Amino acid sequence: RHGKRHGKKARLRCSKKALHVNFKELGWDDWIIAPLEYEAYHCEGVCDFPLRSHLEPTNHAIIQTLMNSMDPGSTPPSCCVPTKLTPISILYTDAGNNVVYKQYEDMVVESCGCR
Amino acid sequence: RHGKRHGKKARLRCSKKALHVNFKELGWDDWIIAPLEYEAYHCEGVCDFPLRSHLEPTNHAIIQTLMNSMDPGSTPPSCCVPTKLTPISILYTDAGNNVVYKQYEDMVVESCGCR
Amino acid sequence: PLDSVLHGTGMKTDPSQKKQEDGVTVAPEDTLPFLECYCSGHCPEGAINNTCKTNGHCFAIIEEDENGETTLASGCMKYEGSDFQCKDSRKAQLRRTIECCRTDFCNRDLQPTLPPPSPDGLFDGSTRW
Repeated sequence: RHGKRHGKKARLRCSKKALHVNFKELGWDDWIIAPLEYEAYHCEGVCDFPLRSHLEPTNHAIIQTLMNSMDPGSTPPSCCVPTKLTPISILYTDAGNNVVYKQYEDMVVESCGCR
Repeated sequence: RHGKRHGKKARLRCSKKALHVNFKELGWDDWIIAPLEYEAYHCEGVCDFPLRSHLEPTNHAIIQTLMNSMDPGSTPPSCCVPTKLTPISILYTDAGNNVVYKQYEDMVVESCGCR
Repeated sequence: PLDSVLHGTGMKTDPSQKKQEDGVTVAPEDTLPFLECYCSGHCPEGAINNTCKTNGHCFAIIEEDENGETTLASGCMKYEGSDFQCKDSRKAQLRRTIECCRTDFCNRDLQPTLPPPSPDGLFDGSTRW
């Protein structure tokens, strides 16, 4: 039976997870006007052999994953990180008390991969 | 005193470490002619606040690091991964028994960062 | 486009975004002069005389770890994200204060102080520019 693990929880493989960012909770509602919260997502999970194509592994990540499977103690696995990110725009008050609308790059995870 | 920790080993921050790859040990000397080993390096260490400029953090990595410092249990830290990689060329015998000299991209870590 | 709408309401797009003659907006971080800062605690590989370079800010940070040990460290912070890192979060679990500045080696003499522990265990970290 493909992919079924006998009773043991299947190890969580590298994938995109929720990460809700609340600027008010960060204490930034004294300078950020809007948005006061947004969904940033984050990447989490195991990068194990073989690294699937949707994880867009580099050759180095593939070699490191092989070395880790040979000797986990000496080489860490490759890491699950964002591979594509998108911007959001934020309306805020700057140090000179001007209201500014600025696009912040790389704020939202689009996809995750092993690097 | 700047940067001094009183006696305790400073936490290992994200940096480039050695990773010596031996194709013979991987059992690949049956198709790889040369090189039979090379230094690939790997990235390892903590990505903690504030993320220094040489770690080239994305805005998302900075936000995630801040969320982790607010609640380590709910948000993992950003991860120390290669940010610049370089190729190596390999001489090998292909399936048709031809000798081929090919450049493999992203085989050697040039620099590490937090993502 | 959005810019002209915003102009109409007295709001500005990011002032540091410079428009070249041919109308191409130059990303702010590409036009910023490089700064030299004092670094300790975690300097970049190959740093000479505890010096690092950045297009963003120099910083100094004092932080207390889980065992109550304090460390003062300093270094370079990239322009991108410095809005967030220099503001830090008052809700960080460990007590810390970061200070940022933008002239050569301005962080050498910064002496940030730890925020007072707040009663509910969360620290009212303060940040200063």
